[in-house]
Amino acid sequence: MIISAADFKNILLNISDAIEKNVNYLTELDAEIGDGDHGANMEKGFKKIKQQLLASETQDGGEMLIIAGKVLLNEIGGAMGPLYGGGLVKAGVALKGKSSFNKNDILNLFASMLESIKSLGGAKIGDKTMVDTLEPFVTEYGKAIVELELPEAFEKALISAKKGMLSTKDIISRIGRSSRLLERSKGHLDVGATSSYIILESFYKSITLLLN
Amino acid sequence: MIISAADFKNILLNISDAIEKNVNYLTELDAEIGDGDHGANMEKGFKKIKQQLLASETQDGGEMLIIAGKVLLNEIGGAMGPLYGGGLVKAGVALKGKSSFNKNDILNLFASMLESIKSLGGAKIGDKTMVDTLEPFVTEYGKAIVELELPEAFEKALISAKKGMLSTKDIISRIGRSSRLLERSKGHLDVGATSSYIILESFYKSITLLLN
Amino acid sequence: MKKFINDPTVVVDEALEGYVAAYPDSVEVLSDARVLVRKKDPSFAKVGVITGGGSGHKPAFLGYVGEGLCDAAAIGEIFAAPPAVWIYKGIKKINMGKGVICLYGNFSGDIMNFRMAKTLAEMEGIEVDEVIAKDDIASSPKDTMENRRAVAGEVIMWKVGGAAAAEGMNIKQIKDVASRAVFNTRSFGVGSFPCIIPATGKPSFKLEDDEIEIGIGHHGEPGIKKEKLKSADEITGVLLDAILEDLPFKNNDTVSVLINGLGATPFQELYIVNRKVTEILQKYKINKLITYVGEYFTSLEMAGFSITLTKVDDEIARLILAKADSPMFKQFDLNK
Amino acid sequence: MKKFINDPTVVVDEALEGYVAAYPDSVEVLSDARVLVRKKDPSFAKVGVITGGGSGHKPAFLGYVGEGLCDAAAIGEIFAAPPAVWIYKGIKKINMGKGVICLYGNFSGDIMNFRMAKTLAEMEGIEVDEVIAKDDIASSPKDTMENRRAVAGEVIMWKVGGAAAAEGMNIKQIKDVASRAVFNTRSFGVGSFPCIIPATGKPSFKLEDDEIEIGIGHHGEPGIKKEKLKSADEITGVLLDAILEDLPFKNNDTVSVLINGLGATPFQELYIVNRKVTEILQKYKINKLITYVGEYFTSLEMAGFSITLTKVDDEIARLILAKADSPMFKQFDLNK
Ligand SMILES: Nc1ncnc2c1ncn2[C@@H]1O[C@H](COP(=O)(O)OP(=O)(O)O)[C@@H](O)[C@H]1O
Ligand SMILES: Nc1ncnc2c1ncn2[C@@H]1O[C@H](COP(=O)(O)OP(=O)(O)O)[C@@H](O)[C@H]1O
Ligand SMILES: [Mg+2]
Ligand SMILES: [Mg+2]
Ligand SMILES: [Mg+2]
Ligand SMILES: [Mg+2]
Repeated sequence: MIISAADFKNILLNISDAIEKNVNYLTELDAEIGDGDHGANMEKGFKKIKQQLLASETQDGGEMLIIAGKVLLNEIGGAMGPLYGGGLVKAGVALKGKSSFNKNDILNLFASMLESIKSLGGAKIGDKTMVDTLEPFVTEYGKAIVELELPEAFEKALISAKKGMLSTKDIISRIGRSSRLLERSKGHLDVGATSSYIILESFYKSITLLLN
Repeated sequence: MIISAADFKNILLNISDAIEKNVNYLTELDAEIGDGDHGANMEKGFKKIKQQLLASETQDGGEMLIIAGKVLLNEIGGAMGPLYGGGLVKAGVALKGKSSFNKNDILNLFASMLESIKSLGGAKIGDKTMVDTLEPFVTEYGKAIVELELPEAFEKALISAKKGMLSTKDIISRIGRSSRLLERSKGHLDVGATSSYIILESFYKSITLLLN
Repeated sequence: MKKFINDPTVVVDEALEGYVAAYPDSVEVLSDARVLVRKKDPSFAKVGVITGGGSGHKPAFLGYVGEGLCDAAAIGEIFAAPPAVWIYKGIKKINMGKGVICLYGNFSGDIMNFRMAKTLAEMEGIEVDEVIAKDDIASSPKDTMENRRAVAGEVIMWKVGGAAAAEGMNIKQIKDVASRAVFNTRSFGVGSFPCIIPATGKPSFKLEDDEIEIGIGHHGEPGIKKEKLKSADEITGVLLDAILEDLPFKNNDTVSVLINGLGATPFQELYIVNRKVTEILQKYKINKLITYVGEYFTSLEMAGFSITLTKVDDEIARLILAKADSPMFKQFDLNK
Repeated sequence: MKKFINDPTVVVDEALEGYVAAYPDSVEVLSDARVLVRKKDPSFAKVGVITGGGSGHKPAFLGYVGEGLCDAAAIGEIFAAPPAVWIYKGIKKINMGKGVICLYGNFSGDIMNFRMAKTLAEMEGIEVDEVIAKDDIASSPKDTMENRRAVAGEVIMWKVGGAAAAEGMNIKQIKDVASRAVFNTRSFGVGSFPCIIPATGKPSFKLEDDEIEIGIGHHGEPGIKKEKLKSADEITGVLLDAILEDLPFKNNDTVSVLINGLGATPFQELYIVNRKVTEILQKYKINKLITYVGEYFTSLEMAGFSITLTKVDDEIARLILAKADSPMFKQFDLNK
């Protein structure tokens, strides 16, 4: 499977819609052990990403990612600005110049993003952050594409991502706001892990739609 | 009927108790169209009056009134300090030196008090203040003692006082905090008129107890 | 009621103790009356300035005892005027032979106690005069403006009267200029949540979840009407239009602006209000001398705000811009 | 939610507009980034001081842009760190060739954005360094105090760092003394009512009618434990004992005291707290350099307060007592 630039843009636009649909859920999750703003932050960011992507005529998928990342870096702030924003810019730089994407490019995208997030935020698996969703995804996807096609590999990796996201429920947070709660952070999903999963899941749904 | 100094002191002490019993009622009334502090003010004042009277050995009823008035003037503030306090001091000055009281002395007491309240606060009947209770009382009592004994005259005057107090319910306030409400002050009893009635009523109850 | 207090009956005393403990070099309390006075004497004998009133309005009244402001404040119980004898003792303490001016708000309890205090002081040969703030346009129509109660406009009266005394004006001059400031000051406010009086533990008034009270008083006294909550811009428009009409304020007038939070309203909202106030004043070509935004005269934890405009002439402007230094109101000399 | 706002999504912008409208001679906003900067340049080229963070903490952060304090503040959304690019633009604006020091609080969002901004600025040859406040003892045990979040102690960091820059110290000297102030600062707070974030309209946490949260964070983050409401003296004792033990503060130490209201708690209650703080410090023979009581770092309309103690040496004392002049934090020079 090869994703065209136009389809790639749609994938990104669909992610914006998926975030918007889940704003309240994200807000509630963040309110449990954080400060309750994750939903609003993400909504604000991804609405602007949508606007800017729709206004852009670029056929360069890397540029699309940079546009999206810069929106977050320039306007959103919070933890999400540098983490998602820096991650998207990094992924965009990695894919710069490409107007179609095979399964390896998609690995490159998420691996670059993960690397940026880990190096900036310093989180490791088990710290109760988005890394708990993204790292299992990248690891599993990297293994899976050796034998499987993009959609099947993505599906398999998404299952690992979901497991990772769900695992954050039982973890005592070690990073970010919620880490201040110590034991009291247990029993709640991490909101960043959740929004990362929503992004991956939306990506996957868009792919399956492309297949039909 | 002649009231002795000891009985007079008890009358004053009973008034303190009557005020204490009605603190919540006075607070609620004041909250409706005032600032909700009349109960607390009166309680604070009359508790101290009780203490000071119990600590004093004076047999001079005028002095007792001055003691009570000074407590309010020195410690209570609000509208009640100068109105009730100044009134009690004025009444005390009028009765200075007396250790027993006939019906004329009681007229002198309340008339002096009323005069002080009216001249300081500038209220007239119908302004929705304590004057609406006290002035009908003094007028009626003054008339009644020409033919009746103290208790009977007091009883008759108390009925006028009650009518006066109740009349404040339909009045649009023209003085004090509640006057700012214009029409909205209608439909609520005036709290100062009410505390004045409580004082008179307690006075009357003490007299009837003396008779038995 | 969830308050950080000990015994509700000594809230005012304990808060005063804590205030003096915070600023022991600036202020002290008289030994035999609950009156806060400046600790350092002014550099020359000037007219003494005293204020006072009920508690629960922090930083009023005690926060305005300082250089270029008041020399003393008599501190009543929550929302109740201080006793006459205390005020009298305060007057005696701050009299430097030039007399004392009483600057307070139009509440009958305060009037009666200040007037009795004045009588007591005059009997001892102390010259005493008074100016009474009556800035709240919601509390009485213009034809009976003498009945209006005071709200945050008192702050402007203290600023002007206090600076006038600090300049060395005599009692009559101070009375003149402070009266003129009062006469040219208009306030109008709105409330959205009640305060809770510690002694009773009960809310001072009730409002529905989407209701506000236009023209609320500083003790939770009901205002002109209850209304549905509107946008900040709309509410500001309603309040400011009424204020502008009342004096009236006109093109090319210069005004000081005071946006006062009642206690629980976040500063952020006060600035949103000021944004609209600025816009409207620009529309009418009214100049701003200075803007105060913050909590200058609160009502415990009541939510809401008021807008106060004072039309200034050159003299009032100079006095408003003069230096002031109390623990809670500091202003560098802006006339330089 | 009963707030005096227009559109919840532009609350921060409109409040900032209203702030600048109130103090147009003191501050302005950059044209291409939400960064508030001092309008008047300092009289000589000095190290620039920048802070920033989420909104909803008025007077922080914007109220601390002024003489002897910060030169700029990057303003994030309610409770969210400002974007890196804004901070970077602020740094560029206030750099006078002597470099810029970033003074902010220990929140991961702020750290990541400030660090990215630092990288961007360093790439252009601007010297940038940082000091991060971590004063809240409730947020992590002493052996992991590097993880502690910042609360009102940031104010002391700004006061010290800002005065150091105003004195003409170089970036390393400022970093040293501000770090020492941070290291010697301890805070501990309590919350009794939540705040409501305008964007969501929901309370930031839940408490029973008689419950308080010991160790609450400045964004409503849960603290150490929920407890039944106690007397002001008892709560103050619990908070202050923990603070005194943590550094530890000892006999004959000199400290600055900051009692900070979170927004809705009446000043009166803060003074009742200060009364007890003073008593306890006297018991331990700890000297007070200066006491600040008021709202220095709020959390919208949250109710509650925090106590902050800073152990001072001669240099820190001098810097704390130095002149400061921002629209919301004015202090006459107390070293004279
Ligand atoms: N250092 C970090 N590394 C990775 N992820 C982080 C880090 N800090 C925070 N996060 C993620 O950010 C999420 C919170 O995002 P958000 O609520 O938008 O920011 P904030 O915590 O500033 O309010 C957390 O759930 C966590 O997944
Ligand atoms: N000028 C006045 N003359 C007579 N009575 C007055 C006057 N002003 C107030 N009052 C009385 O005082 C009562 C209110 O008392 P209180 O609540 O203790 O004082 P405040 O109004 O200062 O809170 C009113 O109900 C009214 O009867
Ligand atoms: Mg969050
Ligand atoms: Mg009352
Ligand atoms: Mg009262
Ligand atoms: Mg946040």
